[in-house]
Amino acid sequence: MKKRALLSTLFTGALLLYGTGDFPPWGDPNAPAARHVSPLYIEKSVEDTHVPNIVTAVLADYRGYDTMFETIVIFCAGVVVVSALRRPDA
Amino acid sequence: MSFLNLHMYALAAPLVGAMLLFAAGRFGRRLVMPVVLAALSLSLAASVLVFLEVLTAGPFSYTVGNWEAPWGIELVVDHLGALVNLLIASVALTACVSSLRRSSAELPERRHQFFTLYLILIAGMHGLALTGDAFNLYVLLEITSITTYGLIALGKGRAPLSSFNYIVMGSIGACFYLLGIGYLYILTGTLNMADLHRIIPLLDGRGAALATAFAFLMVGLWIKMAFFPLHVWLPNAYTDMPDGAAVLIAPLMTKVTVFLMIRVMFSIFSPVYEFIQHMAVQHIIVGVASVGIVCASAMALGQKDLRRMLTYIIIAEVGYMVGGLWLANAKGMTGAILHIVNDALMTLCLFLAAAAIAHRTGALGFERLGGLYRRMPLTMAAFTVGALSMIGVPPTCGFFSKWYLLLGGIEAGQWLYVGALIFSSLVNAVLFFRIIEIAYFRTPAEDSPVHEPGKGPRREAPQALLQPLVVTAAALIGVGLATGPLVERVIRFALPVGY
Amino acid sequence: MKEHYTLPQDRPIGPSLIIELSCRIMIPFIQLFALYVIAHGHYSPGGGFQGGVLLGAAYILMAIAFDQKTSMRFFPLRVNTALAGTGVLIYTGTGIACALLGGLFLDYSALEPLFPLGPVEWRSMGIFIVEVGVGLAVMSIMVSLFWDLASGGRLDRGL
Amino acid sequence: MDAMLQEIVAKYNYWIYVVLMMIGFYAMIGKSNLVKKLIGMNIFQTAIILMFISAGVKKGGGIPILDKQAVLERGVEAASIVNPLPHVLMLTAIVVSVSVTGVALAILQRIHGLYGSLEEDEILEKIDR
Repeated sequence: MKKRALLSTLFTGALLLYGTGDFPPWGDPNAPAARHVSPLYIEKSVEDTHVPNIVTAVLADYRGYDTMFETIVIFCAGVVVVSALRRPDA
Repeated sequence: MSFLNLHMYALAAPLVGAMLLFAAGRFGRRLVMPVVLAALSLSLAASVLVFLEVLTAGPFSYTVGNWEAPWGIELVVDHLGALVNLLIASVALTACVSSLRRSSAELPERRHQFFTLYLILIAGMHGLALTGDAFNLYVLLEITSITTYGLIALGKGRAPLSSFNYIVMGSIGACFYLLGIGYLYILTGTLNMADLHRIIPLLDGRGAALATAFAFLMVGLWIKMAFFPLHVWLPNAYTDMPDGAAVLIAPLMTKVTVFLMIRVMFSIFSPVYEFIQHMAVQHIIVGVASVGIVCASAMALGQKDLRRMLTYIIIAEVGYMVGGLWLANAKGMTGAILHIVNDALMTLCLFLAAAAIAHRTGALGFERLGGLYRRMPLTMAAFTVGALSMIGVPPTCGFFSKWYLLLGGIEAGQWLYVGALIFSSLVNAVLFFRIIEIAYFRTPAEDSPVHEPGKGPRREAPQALLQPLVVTAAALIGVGLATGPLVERVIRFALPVGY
Repeated sequence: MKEHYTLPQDRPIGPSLIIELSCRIMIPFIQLFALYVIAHGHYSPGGGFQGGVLLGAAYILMAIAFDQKTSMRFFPLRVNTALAGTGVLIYTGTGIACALLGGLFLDYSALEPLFPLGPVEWRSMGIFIVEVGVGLAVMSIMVSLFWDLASGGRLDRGL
Repeated sequence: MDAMLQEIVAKYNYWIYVVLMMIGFYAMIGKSNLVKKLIGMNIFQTAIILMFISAGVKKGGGIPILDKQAVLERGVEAASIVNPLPHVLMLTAIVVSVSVTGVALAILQRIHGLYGSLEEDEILEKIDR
């Protein structure tokens, strides 16, 4: 069992490293991730929402739908722990 | 109540219902049934209207929070999404009628927690059917998983251990999916599916990273849908689950994940990328799917418990759908998409029957099923319709989707896949006729509780468990007969361009 | 859990005055700072999640320094369940309210008819309402998680 | 060979995170003790979070909190501020990681209560008996 686990780990790691070959170097200001969507967040977010903290503006407004489901994820964790552990009979 | 946000109400209704149930707590015991039924019928009505709107006015996209596509989150409601959304709403409502009654027998003092998780799971699946944003899909995948972990942990006996194994495997799947999204984000800078679809063909120099991203997205989703080599967690998880939860999760979770694979294959990447630039991959995957179908069906033969046998059949059905999609021709894809709908209904019918039988006989081992035809004639009749549909007998819907898959397999020349389909149908025939033979000819075992001398021979399942079963059995035949218009008006548009 | 747990009386150090006094002083300021983190999420790193966890940490510190019964006296179980539900309902309710008032789901500028603030100001207000909702939900869930895991579901003695 | 070396130097952060991920991944599938599997899951998720954050770094970029008045008058240059999107995504991933760990710990307590052990092979023995 351990042999198989080690083998699949090494294979996954090699595949991941093979994939990083095409990435831009670390911290490169004109990497695709820094050029396509995020410039608008940086330039427009204070104008659109009057919130200096861009991360909070993106978190709650531009991508507020994600954060709603995130709150529901943590709510589910609470419900599951309560239903799994609180056993008045046991 | 503008019609523009209708699909959001279909999603929000179960969420608000879940919150009310949790806040009411143990004292709101009477509150459970009305809130669950109201929330799910509201979301079914909204899903039907959205489906009709998409049929008449064509697909539409919806920007949450009024921000345009790549910056805000965009929901895409196209033919395939609306069809799966309607399927989720209808299966959820039918299943909840049965699980409301079954859970009062199984989990008497925990019903409000059970139905909180139940409603949030349905809302998560509605979100999955609509989303057009890759990272939002990850969050919703996590919601449906965490509620399923909780529902499994509510089961009896070995349930916590199977739930923990599912947590470990499910987390690996979700992390692989997140890695795939991360690689795509580093290469393109966007998370919106339509945007990714536009940018990916332009990334000519980045073949290696794209292939890795695609591989991790696929393996992540395969773990989540229990595609054959990665299916180890499913049999224990679906067997130890309380019956009320199995009736909802078994028919929907794997089929919605297959739908997500279609979303990733055709809305993020393109058929050209999968089928033409990487020809070899397609043959490997169809081969693995065929081997998966054969092995899963063979394993189903060796089972002694009705529900555990059904779980192995689910794994074989996932092999049908994944193989059908990777045949790379119109017939195979039509068959796979049609099979999502048909297989959900078939599995629902069989699991509803299993819940009704378990309600009466307590256990689902073959030795307890003796003489069920005399005691539960309607339940066994519906079970037989479900069995015929699983085998693929013409009037029922199972035949039509298998027919399209067979045609697609022959057209694509994948004889291994065609052989696997035929072998699996034969094995299904053996499996189900063996059960029908036990239930019809064998006399009930003396110690089984059903055999009370005082009571009359007929001890049918309670109405709340029987009505959804009969409705689903009728739906199996109805959807089967409606295959023509379903394919013509809906699935033809759901296929990717060029097929 | 039962066999190796020693009762407070026969613990070697017993309830220590120093810990209890210092916690009694610190806890209100932790909660004050937590409210600052939630409210100040617009201008400085912070927001609903971080503030909610800090609020929860105040009650968890109470449960560790004193015992679980005291922290449940200050934060009753019924209130905990209700706050968890209301926190998430605030978030989802805001989204539905925006949709019902004619805008799109979670489009805060659609809340204009409620109070004339101007669309941009409403977005900033909407973000704040949502942060408060998240803070409430995260606080009550963190505390309920700690109570359950520490006492193994019996909610009697805790660590 | 120096091309390989040159590349590692340019992107050494991704190499470190992949090694971390694989340590977590091995622990999840190789270990038989259930708590060690859970620790492996945490390592794996944390490594993914680190990878996303390092994808958003810009050399010489400031933190994504701006001065409201200055920006309203003169606006801001996008290249001077770090990319905020990975930070938002990873807030979500951290919450998901916390929730799944909480659920797994609760279920581990139930398993320990039922079978008295956390070694997978001992538990399976007890189940078969």
